[in-house]
Amino acid sequence: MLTIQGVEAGYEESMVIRDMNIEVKQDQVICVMGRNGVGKTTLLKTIIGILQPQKGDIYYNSEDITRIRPSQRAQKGIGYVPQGREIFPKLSVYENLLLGLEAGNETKIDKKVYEYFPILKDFAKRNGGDLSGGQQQQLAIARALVSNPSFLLLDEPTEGIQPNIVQEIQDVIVDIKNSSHTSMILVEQNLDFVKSVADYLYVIDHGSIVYENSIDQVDDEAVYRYLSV
Amino acid sequence: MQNTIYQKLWSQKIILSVIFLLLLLAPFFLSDFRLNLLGKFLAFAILAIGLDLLWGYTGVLSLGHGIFFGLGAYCMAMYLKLEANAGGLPDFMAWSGMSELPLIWLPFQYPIIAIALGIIIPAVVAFFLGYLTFRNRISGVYFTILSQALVLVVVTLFVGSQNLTGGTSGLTNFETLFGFSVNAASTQTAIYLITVLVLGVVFISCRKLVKGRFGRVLEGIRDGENRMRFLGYNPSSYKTFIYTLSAAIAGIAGMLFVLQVGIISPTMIGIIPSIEMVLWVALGGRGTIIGPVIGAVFVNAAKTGFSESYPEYWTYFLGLLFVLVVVFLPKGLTGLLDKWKDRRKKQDARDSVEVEKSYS
Amino acid sequence: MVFIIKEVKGSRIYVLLPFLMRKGLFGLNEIIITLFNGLSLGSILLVIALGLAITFGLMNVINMAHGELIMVGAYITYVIQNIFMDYAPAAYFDLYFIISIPIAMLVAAGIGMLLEVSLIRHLYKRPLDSLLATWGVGLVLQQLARSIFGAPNVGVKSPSFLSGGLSVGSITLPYSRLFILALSIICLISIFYYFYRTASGRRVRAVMQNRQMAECLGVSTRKVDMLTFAIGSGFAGVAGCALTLLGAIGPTIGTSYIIDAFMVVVVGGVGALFGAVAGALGIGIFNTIFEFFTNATIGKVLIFLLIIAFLQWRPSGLVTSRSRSLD
Amino acid sequence: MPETVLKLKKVIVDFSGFKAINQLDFTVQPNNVHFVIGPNGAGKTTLLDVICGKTRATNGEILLQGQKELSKLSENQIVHQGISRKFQAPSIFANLTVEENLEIAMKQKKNLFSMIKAKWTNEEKNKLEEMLELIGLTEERDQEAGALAHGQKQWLEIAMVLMQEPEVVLLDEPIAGMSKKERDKTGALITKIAKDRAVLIVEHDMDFVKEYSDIVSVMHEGQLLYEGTMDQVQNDPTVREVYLGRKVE
Amino acid sequence: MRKQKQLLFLIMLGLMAVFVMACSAADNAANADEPADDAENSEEDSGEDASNSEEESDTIKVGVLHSLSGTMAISETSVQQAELLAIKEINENGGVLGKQLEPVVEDGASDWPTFAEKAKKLLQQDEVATIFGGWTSASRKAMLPVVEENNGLLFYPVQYEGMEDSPNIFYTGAAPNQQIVPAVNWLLENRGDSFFLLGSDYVFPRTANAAIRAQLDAEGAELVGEEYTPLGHTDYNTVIAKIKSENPDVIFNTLNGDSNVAFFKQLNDAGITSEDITVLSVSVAEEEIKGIGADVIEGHLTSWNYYQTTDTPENEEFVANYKAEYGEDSVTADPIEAGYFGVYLWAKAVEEAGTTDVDAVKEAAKGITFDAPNGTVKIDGDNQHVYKTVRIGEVQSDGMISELWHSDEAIKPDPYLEEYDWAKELSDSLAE
Repeated sequence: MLTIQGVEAGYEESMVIRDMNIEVKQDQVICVMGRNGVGKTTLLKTIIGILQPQKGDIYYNSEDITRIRPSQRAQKGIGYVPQGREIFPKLSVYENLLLGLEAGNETKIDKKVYEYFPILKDFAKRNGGDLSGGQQQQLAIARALVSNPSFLLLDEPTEGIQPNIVQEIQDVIVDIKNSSHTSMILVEQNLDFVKSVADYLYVIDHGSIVYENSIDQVDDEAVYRYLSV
Repeated sequence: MQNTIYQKLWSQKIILSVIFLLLLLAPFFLSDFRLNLLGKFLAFAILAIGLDLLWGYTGVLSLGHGIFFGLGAYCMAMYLKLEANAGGLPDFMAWSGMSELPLIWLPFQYPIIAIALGIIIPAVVAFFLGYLTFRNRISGVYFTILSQALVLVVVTLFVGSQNLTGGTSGLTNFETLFGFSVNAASTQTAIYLITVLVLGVVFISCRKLVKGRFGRVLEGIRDGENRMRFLGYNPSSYKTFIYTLSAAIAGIAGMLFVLQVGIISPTMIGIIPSIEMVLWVALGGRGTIIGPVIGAVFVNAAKTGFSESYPEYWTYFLGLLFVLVVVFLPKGLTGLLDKWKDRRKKQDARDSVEVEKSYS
Repeated sequence: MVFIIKEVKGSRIYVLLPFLMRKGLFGLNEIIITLFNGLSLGSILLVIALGLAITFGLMNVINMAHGELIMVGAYITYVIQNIFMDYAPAAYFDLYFIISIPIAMLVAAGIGMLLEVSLIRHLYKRPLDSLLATWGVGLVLQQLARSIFGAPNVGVKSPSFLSGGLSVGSITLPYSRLFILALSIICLISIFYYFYRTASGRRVRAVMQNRQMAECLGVSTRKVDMLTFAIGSGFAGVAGCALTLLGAIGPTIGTSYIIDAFMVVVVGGVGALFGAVAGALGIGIFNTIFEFFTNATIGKVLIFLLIIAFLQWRPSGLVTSRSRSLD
Repeated sequence: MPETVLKLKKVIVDFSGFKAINQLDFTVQPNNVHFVIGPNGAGKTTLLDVICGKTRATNGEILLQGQKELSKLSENQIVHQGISRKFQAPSIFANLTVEENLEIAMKQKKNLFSMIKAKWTNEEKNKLEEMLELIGLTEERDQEAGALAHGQKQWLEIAMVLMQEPEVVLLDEPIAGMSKKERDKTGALITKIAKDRAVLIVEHDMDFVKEYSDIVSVMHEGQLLYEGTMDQVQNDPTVREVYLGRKVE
Repeated sequence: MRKQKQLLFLIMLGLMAVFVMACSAADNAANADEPADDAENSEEDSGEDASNSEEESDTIKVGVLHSLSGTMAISETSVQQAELLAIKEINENGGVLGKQLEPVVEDGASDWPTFAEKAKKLLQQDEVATIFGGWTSASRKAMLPVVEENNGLLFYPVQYEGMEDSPNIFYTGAAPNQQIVPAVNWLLENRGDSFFLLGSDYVFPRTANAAIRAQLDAEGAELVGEEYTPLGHTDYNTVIAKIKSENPDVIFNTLNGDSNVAFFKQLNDAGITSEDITVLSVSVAEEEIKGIGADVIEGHLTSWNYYQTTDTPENEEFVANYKAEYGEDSVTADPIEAGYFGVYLWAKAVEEAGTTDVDAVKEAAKGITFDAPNGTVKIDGDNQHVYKTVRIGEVQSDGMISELWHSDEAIKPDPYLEEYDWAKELSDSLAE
């Protein structure tokens, strides 16, 4: 479904990721792990198109999307939940959700989104910027879901938010995996959660893949070596 | 490496000296009228150098340099006007109801004071505006618009206080300068030569200023004002200084302008001329000292040429020129020259570079 | 000579004294008139500045050709008036003005769009350069108007329903002023409606707040930029239409308003529509008061000095909003 | 020489309600390579910001050499007190040559008029040569800095920091985006410069921290979580917990 | 990418070529006396051809210098057209001294230093026999030292504030005593004696109003207010408020250009019609009325020497010719007419003198007469102004002005108002 071939990308001259090869199949959930600053976010930014790779190609449904704009990628069904939420602070919660429809695949906000995150209905008229970090994260995920994407990029959805919401979010991600045909690339730090949702795991260090395996064969110690201090 | 740089400087020096010499010899092969025009262009070139110090090197765009030019010009014109009236009341004062010379005109009876004030007044005005804005870290677009508002204030004041400034008509009808007839061909040639010399002096001293460590600091402020703070500099004081300096240079240019054109009026210092001044720098090439000189002479020659040949259509040319230069030649004519030079150099070096790249 | 000086001063006192003595400084009528005039001037400034508040305020593009887009609006009104004169029955003549407002808006918006696509789009990262380039465009547009319509001013006959005024006691409030006041309110409401109640406006706000994220959600930021610029330009056209009620219509009409408009936006705070409203009214009222007690020249100088002093106090304008596009 | 070169006392940085740094006490000892690590949003970069004056402390004191209070000084004054900072993104001046970059960074009187008069002294020239030698850019001295490779830019910026002869050097992710070889070279450079001064570094790369650190501070939610040698840090359970997922079991 | 750059390069090259051409044209002109350039120049447009020196040519060059761009283009282009029309007519009738006139057109660009530069260029470079040009006093004052220094000639076609008589300028517009003084007299007799003076803030209104004040004082009339607004001012609400509270019988209007449009529109909107307060304007002619809109200015007064409706056979022909040349919609007006007959006056003086030599022409011009559209005009030998008939007119709904009153004969120009006792102090102070 998504193929990343020999991608090299970064900021100006500094390459953050090098020779990246990743393959995501239909309905598959891929997890990417690694410490801060190893290139996980750069990888997702390259997939959605914020960054142009210096080398390599990205194929989506066997179509080369390396050179098209992020908005076009979104219209092809790629949803993106960025690190730091990036919700629109001066738009209401409802408006933020409506913007999720811009990808053009749906015309109405799916009720399911409110089932996942009932708080968004209660706070519909509040400004996005007034929500707490955890609520913003829920909004960011909901915003990506309303367009019913066939491919979802999730960048550390549980980072820096209160534990009860972490649990809710994790439950939602598991439910998406189980109930819909959405493929995912999930960047996460928590191995236990990764194991509960992913089909396949990549570990990145210094911009390259240093470990990869199918989730049932993952060697915890090997992973910890790359994650811990 | 060192060697080639010296060679480069050497050849540059030769070219510049030749140009300078040609300018000095111009009275021999140009008619009085053309010489006068050229002199005017060179006065503009002086202003352009100052404006480029501010914009090209320090990154501050002023759309209000017309007023500094004007302040200098008015200072000189006031002296000339008093000289023409032999101590009597200038005509416009009489018909706007003054009976004696107003206080602020008194110092301008003395040429030395008039010339000094022609430099000091623009500098002081610039210092205050610069100090007040840069101190508050108002920069970029804000400063640019403020500088434009300043033009409006000054022009409105100049037009409004007719009894002091001659209103819209400005100051004109001069007769003598140090006892010589201002309009006589010989005086004009002398003024032309003075203009060339002043241009030379301004050129060399500004070049010296920017080629040294000071120039590096200015470029640093242009490219990263905040970074300079973390290197221990206070950009506000540098910006204020350069703004003041360029205003003083504009004042000098204004004085030379009046001597050669014989009139200064608010139309010459308003918004439109102020923007045109920026065009000279943009077209010549900002961030170099020779660029603005080329730009000022080139644009004004083109303007004169166009308007003489196509009086009805020349504004089209000017407008299009503006657009094309900004879009396609952000570095101006000198940038174009550099590009050619670079391309030739690169051609030579291409093979070796490619080999290197494949290994890195 | 003494004689004239006396008279000059005498005339000044002449103008002021009757107010102070005959009716008293704080006569109710004077207060009402001054307030109304200030409000009216403010609404004119607002109509002129609204377009800029969008292109300069929201997009951070300094469009020096904005004044010429105002000129386009004014000439469109003239053209439509002429068409009505030649082809429409006399009874319907007055309708021309109502019709020219949307047409002026569309034409100016079209030119704005063209400008964005061909020129400004390439200069977003060089705001000062876009200032210079658009100034060149303005110059060309001005000369174009001169070539098409001739150098002299052209006349637009105000529709009959806007001539005269509303009498309130001894005060007359001109209909044209009231109309512009209403127009500025309508423009404000429609801008508000567009930005806050339509999908397209929502996209614009999203792009201005977080360009990258909006793009990632499938919003074509290029289209939004183009549209936003076109809308800002369109309001310049509306302003041009309104100005035909008040003053001359000639090739240089734009230049006489453009700096005022920029000052309104700067005072109001770049990136804040509400600020533009406050800025316009503030400048309008202060200008009227200054002019009332001095004269037009001194009034103008005072208002500019006030603005510079004001910016010392609030360097980024009345309403500061951090929009991403300015970072 | 006093024991502590830099001392933060109960520093708070409040971004409209959000406390990026909360009641932080922090000390830096001379001649130490002092790393700061921690998860995203822990306040590491804010710590550097508040020391160098980019961000104002809402509360608290920052003392250099035990007596100089920095928190009220402007950015450029802090530099003259002896604190120099390298930012995360390379912020050299791309249009100036390598030599010119070092020239303006050099410790000297940086007010307007001394700068106009400024001329190269022999001492300064020697210092420049030394520095070029140290970062290995002698060959590239006349090249425009914008044309350098990424690693070279970072070294140039470190050199610019050193040219100011600071007592405390602040480095923000100096090895981000570097190749292995470049990382090693940078590490060696840092060890070398720490001989004469304190170096405070924010870094994510644990291998690098392990190899070159004298002392490591772990920050979490605007506070100091743990401080010690890298070995101690790695064996501390709270640190592990913070790093390996925040779901506290 | 590369293609784009090539295209760009070509465009730039083309531009530069245009430049070089323009500049070399200018340079050729610079070397006018070198015969080597002639061959090249003869290929150029004859209008620009600057190199033929007078002896060998069968044409006489005359300069036409008005603002074709900038704010003043609004008014000046029509005058320029009238002058070109006169030149064309003269050429069709065999020219002057048997030679064709060759107009050299320049753009003063509404910028006074440019007027000085272009005047210098016309006199020194093109060696024109005379210049027809200028509108604002400022432009005239800018050209004055140039024509005096180079002993050239300037025909200046617009009414102005007086207080000037340059030996090198012929003033074909009205002096104050041919427009303002009679207008004040007429108003005092017919419309009332409380006056409000409104003008743009520059030399003409300031000086004119100084004279009016003296005149009103002498006549015992009342001056209730005096206001000046910056040139180009567009908001007259506050001024109108002041006028309303003073409630004068008459507003004497010396506003210039665009401001008139704003003033009259806003005055009308304020509900003040000509029935309430009469406005007499001295800078509003038929052409300005087109821009103001006849409906808002209808019934107000003007004071000029000529209207399109002036009933003379010469005018009938002039209007017909002007419309034939510049379109049915175009109108004639006083400055247009003054520009037009100025050319004829000059041509007549040259014929009289038998040469284009400036001193000879000046001598010959003394007392010369011409049947202009406004009636017979005569050059005053002393001050080089012309005798003109004064006409007070009222604006009609069709934008034309109908004459209410005219002076019995052409009035002798008196730029310093020496004839009037009340102006003695004024003119004395200026004459020194």
